[in-house]
Amino acid sequence: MSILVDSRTRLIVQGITGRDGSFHARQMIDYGTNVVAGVTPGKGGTRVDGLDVPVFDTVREAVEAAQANASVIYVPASASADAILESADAGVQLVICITEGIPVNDMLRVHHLLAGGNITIVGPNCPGVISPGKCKVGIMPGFIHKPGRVGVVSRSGTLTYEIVYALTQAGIGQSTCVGVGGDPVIGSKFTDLLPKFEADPDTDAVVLVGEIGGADEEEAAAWYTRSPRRIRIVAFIAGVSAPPGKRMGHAGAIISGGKGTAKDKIETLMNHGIPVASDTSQIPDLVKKVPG
Amino acid sequence: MSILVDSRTRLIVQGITGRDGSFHARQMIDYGTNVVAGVTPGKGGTRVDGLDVPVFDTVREAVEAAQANASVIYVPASASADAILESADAGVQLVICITEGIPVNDMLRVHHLLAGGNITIVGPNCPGVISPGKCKVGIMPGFIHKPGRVGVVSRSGTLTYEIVYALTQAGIGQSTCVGVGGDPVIGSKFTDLLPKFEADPDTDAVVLVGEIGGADEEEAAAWYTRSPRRIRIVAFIAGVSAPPGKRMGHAGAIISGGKGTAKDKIETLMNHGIPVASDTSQIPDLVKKVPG
Amino acid sequence: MKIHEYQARSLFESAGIPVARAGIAQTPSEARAVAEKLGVPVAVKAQVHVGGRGKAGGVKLANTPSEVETAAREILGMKIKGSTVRTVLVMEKVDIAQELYLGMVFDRDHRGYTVIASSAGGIDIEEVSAKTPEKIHRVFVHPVQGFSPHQAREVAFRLGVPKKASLEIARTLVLLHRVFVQTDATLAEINPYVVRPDETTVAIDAKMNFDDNALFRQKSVESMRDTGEEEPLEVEAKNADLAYVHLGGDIGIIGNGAGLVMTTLDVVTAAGGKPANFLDIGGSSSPEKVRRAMEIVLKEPGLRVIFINVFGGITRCDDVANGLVQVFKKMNVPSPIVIRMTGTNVDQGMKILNDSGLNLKTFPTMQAAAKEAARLAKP
Amino acid sequence: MKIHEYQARSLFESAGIPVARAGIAQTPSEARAVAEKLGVPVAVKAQVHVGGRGKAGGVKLANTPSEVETAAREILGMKIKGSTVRTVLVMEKVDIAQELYLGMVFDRDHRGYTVIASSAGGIDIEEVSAKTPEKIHRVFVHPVQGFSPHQAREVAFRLGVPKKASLEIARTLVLLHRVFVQTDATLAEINPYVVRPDETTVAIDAKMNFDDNALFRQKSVESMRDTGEEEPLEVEAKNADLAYVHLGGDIGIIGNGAGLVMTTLDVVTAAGGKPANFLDIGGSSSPEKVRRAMEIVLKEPGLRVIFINVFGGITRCDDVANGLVQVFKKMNVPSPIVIRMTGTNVDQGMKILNDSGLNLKTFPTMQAAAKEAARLAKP
Repeated sequence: MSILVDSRTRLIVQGITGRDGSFHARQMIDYGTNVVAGVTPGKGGTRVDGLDVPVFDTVREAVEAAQANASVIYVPASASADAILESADAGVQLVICITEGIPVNDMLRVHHLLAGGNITIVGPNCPGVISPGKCKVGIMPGFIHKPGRVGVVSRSGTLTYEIVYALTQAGIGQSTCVGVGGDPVIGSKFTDLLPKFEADPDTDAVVLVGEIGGADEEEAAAWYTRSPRRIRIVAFIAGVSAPPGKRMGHAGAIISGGKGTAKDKIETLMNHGIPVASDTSQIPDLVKKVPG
Repeated sequence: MSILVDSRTRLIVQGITGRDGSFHARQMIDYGTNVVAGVTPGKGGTRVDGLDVPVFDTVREAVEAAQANASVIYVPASASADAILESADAGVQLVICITEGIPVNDMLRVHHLLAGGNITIVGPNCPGVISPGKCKVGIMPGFIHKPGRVGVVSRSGTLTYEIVYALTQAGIGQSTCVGVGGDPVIGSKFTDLLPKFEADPDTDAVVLVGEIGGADEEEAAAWYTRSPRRIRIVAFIAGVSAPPGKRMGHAGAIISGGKGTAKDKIETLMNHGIPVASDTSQIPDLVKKVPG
Repeated sequence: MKIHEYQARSLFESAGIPVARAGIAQTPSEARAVAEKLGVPVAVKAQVHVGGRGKAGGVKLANTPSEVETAAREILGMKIKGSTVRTVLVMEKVDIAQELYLGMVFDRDHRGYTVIASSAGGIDIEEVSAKTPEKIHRVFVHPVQGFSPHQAREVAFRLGVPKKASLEIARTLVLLHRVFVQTDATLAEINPYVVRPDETTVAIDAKMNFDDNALFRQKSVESMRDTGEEEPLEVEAKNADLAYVHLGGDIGIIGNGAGLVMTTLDVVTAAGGKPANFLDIGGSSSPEKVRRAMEIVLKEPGLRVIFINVFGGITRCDDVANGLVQVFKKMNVPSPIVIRMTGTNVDQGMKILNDSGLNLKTFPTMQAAAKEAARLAKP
Repeated sequence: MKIHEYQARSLFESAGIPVARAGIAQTPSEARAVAEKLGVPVAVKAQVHVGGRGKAGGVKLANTPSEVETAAREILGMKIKGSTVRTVLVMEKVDIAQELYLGMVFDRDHRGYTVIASSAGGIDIEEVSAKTPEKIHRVFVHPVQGFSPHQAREVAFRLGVPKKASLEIARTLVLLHRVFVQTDATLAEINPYVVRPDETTVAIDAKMNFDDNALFRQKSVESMRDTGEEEPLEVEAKNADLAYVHLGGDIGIIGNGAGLVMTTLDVVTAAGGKPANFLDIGGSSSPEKVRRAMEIVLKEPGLRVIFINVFGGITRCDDVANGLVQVFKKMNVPSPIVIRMTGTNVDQGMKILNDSGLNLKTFPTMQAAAKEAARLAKP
């Protein structure tokens, strides 16, 4: 098994006629993802060169015509919040938003408008979600992954690839890898995803890749010891040497008011019994060694 | 028994230092209502001439100091929606808004912000609520009422007094009389109040006083026949001769797009087995005669 | 509150909605000047609040500047359903591929707003609703959650117009919602909203109504009020804080409380009388309000009787009676007055009125008073 | 994005918040003219983005027009934490009964905003928070439901100021919320907000920060950007769509992906090196971006080594290597370059780099590359 996406995922690509949307639609289809429709307002009824995927003007039409249950978003930042709401209104249960640069106010609105609803949002500003061998939704290179029993949750993109590739090269496969996104307001936090891994009988351990800023890692640590957990967690935190008050690439990666330092996060995780790698190269060994 | 207000009502008067607020606070206290506090922002700690009621700056302070559970609002129209929200935030369970002239957009916001919550709002633009002999909250003359077993719900003010007075003079007492208000967006509609009367063992019948505009009377008729009902209903509709498209005093009393005529309402009520008086003077007899 | 087409058009334009090029004129020569600036052909459109100006000859096409002047001369001063035309809007002639209806209204039943778009534009939306309801597309707008662009697109793509036009329509609907909410409107309509042959779109007509209760915070909207378009007596009543509606009969009606006055009209009508007006002096019955109310009712043309219906509540009937006597002694009231009074201290009140020596007839019931008023009104 | 005090003050003033009378000046004589218009005494305040101007001598009181000129002469041109003062704000001296702090911030933990008011104003809010937290009052603001006047009043009445002042403060908080939301701000602060002896209130300082991601729809905010206040290399990086942070060490860092670059800094630091910067060229690794990145890093003062760390994903390492070689052949790079590459076709990529004849050292692991970079940076 796996979480969020698998062979039953029927995916819509929002923004399929754009440069990124069409390129990654191709990549996802090649990986084996069931891309059932694309949406670009005003381009309904057209075709994208080389793709055998129908294009619609609205998500509702796409859902009705192709029984989609998930959507991935590659539209410009100014239109992304509306694209998420459109998918939610059309009944899509999982929305993965790749787009970077969405205004904070837009994501706050999205979060509160959809809070309490039945929808799972991943991202924005994330590489997406992959259940190796089954379904890839996003922009990550598929080949670095290998099916297995370790989950990955990460606030980063290429750093995740690096860690996943190291796992794969060490013979450790993955159940599902989720990029949660580098923004301060994201749809699914670590604490939203860890319970899903806990409930997945085919995941034994999770690698949690955090970074400076916010308190998501601390919340994850608190979740871990709140009840006895079946899954084991191994963590890595980027930004140990980052200075306070500076935004380190990601909008969410900033130490503000002395809060959200890597040091604090590492301490909190260790205090909750979660081993933290001081170096990405240690992660595969830690995963092997961590007590079950 | 009765509905909404009784001897356990502990009332706050919002706008108690104003002309209407102080006058009606006096009238309510004289009737026997337990007015436990007043609120006027900026006048906290002062006294109102002739009233032995503490005044606070905020509803929260008033609720905490005086364990209030209901509030009546006599503040200007521009501040009324906020006054309702303030009471709701402070945990008041019943808010009765007398004020006339509140913008529609303000009441729409109030309605949707508080929808699904635990609060009952009556009004705005209404005379208030009285459970004769127990508690009077609003601006109606107390002496025209008499304790008894007939409920009254009405979109009007003086017309209600007229009908209540006729009932009283005919020896028919009232359990509770509720002025729901003459605005197009009101807190409690007939269909919110009729179930409360249905659940009150001391109410046998309800006089429903409607008028042109909207569909509240039609909804009430539909409610009446949806299940077998214990209470009997007698209705009166004002505005049989009102022309379409003209606002007849109340903001809500307007026939628009051919909808909301008195003729349609009377027909619908009768079709649902609710006798409709063609003249206010018939109401006491109808109440006596209506089958139980 | 209503405003003129040219005023609504300017609100739409400020909001970013594409509107046809136009200018206003109060004289034929101004109209000619506007047309010369815009270029002919143009439409010359009467600016009145009432509907049906087209059928009344209030809209004319003109192909030359001198035709514009002639058209404006014909329209200015014209009476349309009682409104005199004082202003015309001179508007470019737009090439039309398709006419649509776009609108937004306060939705009382759902306690929110409804955005409406129809592929049948240029005709009355209620007519479309009755005859071809499938051409009307509606979306509910939540007052707190707002209106998202995708909701606008979903409506726009159902209209069967070219894709490019659909995207423009969706944008217009979003802007229409914004101006609606920002101005406390109760209705905003563009009928027709036109798709041109090149698939661009433009608003040809413009209509907005506003919530009177919100005008205190909408000063710029309130400044658009044209009292020349309103019933003079309604304006006078509004200034005196009285609720008044002209009805056209011969029995003047004054009462305290909207429901009571409505019921009074009903009773008078049932007795065979014809109410001249609705006039609510409010829940109280102060002498000052009665005086202002009388002044207004006395201006009703063809008035034969005045019927005053008062419920004495917290204010006692004897006080009310004293107030009435005081007012009537100072006023010259040519019409007979029928008074019905009930409530607190009604007997003392009736006695005061009957003993006043004034030409007042008093009754304890509405029905009896109404019958007498109807009888007195008979020629 | 940050703006100057005088710019935030003008946003507050437009929103209706009472602000102290003031004007800006770029020269001592302009400052004198402003003071003459306002009347002395005045405060002359350096306009810089960095904090701590008071301690640095960037705020001076002046009692006469000539004192104003002197003060302005001293402050203009002054360097405060690396920022050169180019503008001063000349502000009326306000009588103070009490100093407060009013503010609103984006609240990441609760996914909303927090309005903050403190009875201890004029000093750093974090200091108050640490020492006398009971003086700080907070209220959560829901992003969809908004901020109601009664929420503002509840905070204002807790500050222990006269009632009249509390009502003004509540009004200011409502207006502060409005301007915050309308401009996509992430922080708005008035510190101090002053209660005068007559119980009226006024803003003395003004600070606002904005969401960079929302500037596309906040053109008037964006026009307030003062690039003279920003790190020149950060400005250059922003224009090239690169994420860059100056760190001050001697090892230039370039990588693809924020997390990977942050980790690279960590590894270099752990190896005893001092990163000169953070520079993320994004998820891809196009030759053009590498070239722009190199141009920026080469401007770092005291640069000794450049460390490039690339993960080849969908883009293959051999393509990346070809791009790098192409760039370096055209550029004159005086510093040694350490490259670590992993991912797709890493072996072919490494071979291309090693065979290029350029002064490049390649490593398969971050750790090894970092050690080499640290070693090369040793003087």
